[in-house]
Formats: sequence, C-alpha cells, structure tokens
Amino acid sequence: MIKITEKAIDVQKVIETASSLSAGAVNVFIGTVRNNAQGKNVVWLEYEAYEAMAVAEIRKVIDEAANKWNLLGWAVSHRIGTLKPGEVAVVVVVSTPHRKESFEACQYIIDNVKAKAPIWKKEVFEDGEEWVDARPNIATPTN
Amino acid sequence: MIKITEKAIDVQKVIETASSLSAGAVNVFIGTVRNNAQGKNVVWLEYEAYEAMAVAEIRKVIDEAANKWNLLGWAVSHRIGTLKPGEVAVVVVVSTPHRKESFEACQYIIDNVKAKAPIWKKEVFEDGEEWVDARPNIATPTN
Amino acid sequence: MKYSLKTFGITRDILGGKEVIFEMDGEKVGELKLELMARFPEMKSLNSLLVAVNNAYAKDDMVIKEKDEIALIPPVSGG
Amino acid sequence: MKYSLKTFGITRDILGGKEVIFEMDGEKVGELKLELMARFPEMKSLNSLLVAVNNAYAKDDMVIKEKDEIALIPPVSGG
Repeated sequence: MIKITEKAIDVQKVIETASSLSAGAVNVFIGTVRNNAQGKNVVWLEYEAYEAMAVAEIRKVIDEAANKWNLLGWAVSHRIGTLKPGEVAVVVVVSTPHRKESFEACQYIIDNVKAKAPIWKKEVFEDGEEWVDARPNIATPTN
Repeated sequence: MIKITEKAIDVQKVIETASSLSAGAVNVFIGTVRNNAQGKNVVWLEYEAYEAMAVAEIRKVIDEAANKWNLLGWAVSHRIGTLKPGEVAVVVVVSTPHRKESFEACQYIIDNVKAKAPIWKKEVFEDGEEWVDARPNIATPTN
Repeated sequence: MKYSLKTFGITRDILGGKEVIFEMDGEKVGELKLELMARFPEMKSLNSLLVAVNNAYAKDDMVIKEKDEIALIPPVSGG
Repeated sequence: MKYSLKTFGITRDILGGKEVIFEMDGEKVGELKLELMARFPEMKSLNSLLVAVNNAYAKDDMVIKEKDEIALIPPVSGG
C-alpha cells in the first residue's frame, strides 16, 4: 500500500496492511514532527506533495527493495497538510522472514523515499518560516 | 519500559510509551510467530522466561544502547506463554532525534536481547515439538 | 512555445502561482531551467532544481512539448 | 552441599522438575556443570549450558553457596 493522505496516520493499521503469516520480522520506521529545528521551536510544519509522481517514485523504490530482499509485506504512508510536533509524517513498514533483512529493507525504503519522492515540508517558527533544505543553510548552527 | 507479559502485546501502546516530542525518528521491530519452521507447519509456540533475570539482562542492553546512541525514548515488551502464528512475540521501540541512529539502536537492542535474555521458545509441530536452538539442528533443511 | 509549469515548495513562492504559463523559444529541459534562472534570479539560490515531465524526473536534453505535464522540483524534504 | 536449581527450557525436560535439589561436593559453577553432564548425559547434547547465579550469568570459577539463586540457562531463543 502506498498512500499520500491529509488525514492522521493510524500506525497500527499501516502495520496490519503489511503483515504476513509467513513473516517472522516486521520493521517499522515512523518519522515524526520534532518540536525543534535549527535551534528554534517548531510551531507547525506544512507538507505538500506532487501526489501522482510521489506515488510513482515510491513504487520504484519498493520495486528496487523487492529485488534486493524478500518482502512478504510492505506499506508506505505519507501525511501532507499541516502537522504539529509529535504528529506522524511518514510510516514505512516491511515484513520479511528474518529480522536482519527487515531492518535493511526498511532503511533502504525510507532513505530513498526521502531522497526521491517529490514531497516538501516548510517549517513554521515563531518568527518566520522556511522550506526545508531548499537553500544552503545559513541559519544558526544547532548544538 | 521493559515488560515480560502473558497478555497479547498492544504494539501501538508500546510505541506510545517510547515516543518523545523532540524525536524525529521512531524505529520499531516486531517479532512475530511464523507459520513455518524447518520446512514444517508451526501449530503454536510456547515461550517461557526467567523473568527477573530477563528484565535485568534487557536493562543492561538498553543501558549499552543509551551509551552509544541518543535514545529519547525506548520500550521492550516480550510475550510469554502460548502463541499462535501471526501473534506478536516481541516489540522493541526506540525514539531518536534522527533516523539513522533509530535503526542502529533498535537493531542493537533486538540482536542483544535475543542473544542474552533468558527466554526460550518451543516450537510445536503437528508431529512433535522442539526447544529452538537447544541442540545442533539435525532436522530437514529448509528451502 | 508555451509551457504550463506546475510549481511546488519554494518554486511556487518564487514564480507566484500553482500552475504558471511560461513562454520561451527553447524546447529542452535544460533550456527551461536556464531560462527560469534568467527570469527569476532567486532560482539560482536553490540547492538544486529538477524538472519532472509526465511524472518522472527528466534529463536536461529531454525535449518537452506544450501538452506535457511539466513540474518544477526544488530540493525534496519529505519524511 | 545441596543446591536448589531452577530449570528452564530443555533443562527442565532433562532434570524433570522446575526447581531441583542437587547435591554435590563441588562448590564452583564449572563443577556444577560437569556434575550435571555426568549425571544427566543428555546435557552434553546441548549447544551450550550457562549457569546464572542471583540473576546474572556466572563464570565457571565462581563459588556458589546453598542460599544462592542458581538457574540453568540452556541456549536462549527469545524474540
């Protein structure tokens, strides 16, 4: 299942869509909104996606992973719209026979989804806002 | 939270106990009962633990992980008793600021919990039963 | 040629619209990028600028047509 | 000396009890292991046999006392 959604993500349901009776291992990555970035408080984030292309790019990543590992189940769900700190922005789930490959496949998928899927987030601070990674970082260094 | 329990594990609740507003990444490993082992159908599994020592050993593993990575939240829950295929045997959750360390820490914890915690499982097949890994494997090789 | 450009993230702020009609003589992705940077100098400050044609990343030598779905892809930051 | 041994997994099947009183002259963990293998030859077929004393893995040269909580730890297989 690949889903780009404006609704809050139900992690348990995403896990269920990726489960398999012949799997012994499920790895889940959950990306959540941090309450701080660049040493400042994050008030909220705005996510937007080029939806049709994002789904196509995520599908390519899944196909690559399925060629490398024995995926018995998988799911990627990405939230868009306005998110507050603590909310779930993305969930990746993979089920495999054994645990090592579950970690490898899940990490491969999230790394590549983040690198390739046309999805953007804008951080909204108390004193301004900024599209993340759009420009060279000239903000205060974080600790 | 470290828990050894005879009750079904609520994955969502375990994730919640390990969450943190300053975390951007949560990695979850779920070990589930496979419906097959050694080329045979698994009817059910029996798990038992030396509980006080299991909790102590898991705590040591968590302490080691907390020395290596910035754990903002963590939880380990292990089921004991009779489990059917598809049921959750173990859940490990870690929250960290960034995703790479969430994968590393979670894998470190499950690898070491499996290696060190005094917990045992017996596979019950249609035609017999066997304590897993107790003796050199002389069963039919799996495919 | 008149191209219809979908904009996302910071490129929407720079071009000032969700779907922008962009006229130029060039017919290639690379020419489109150069022309965008010439007319909107702020585009040069981005860490990267990619162009997607019909839902896939396009190389600079790809020829674009007026009916193609063309999108500007500034640095992605999902997850 | 009389030691009370907690058994788990396959060692419970072999010794035939959850908590077994085991008498021997030795006073060290290593001697306990050897004596167990001598009296219960099936113990030798295990991939490994560890002993825990008071909830921690114990080395062979550790001295055990009658009031210690002693547990037999066959190969673990949690997860």
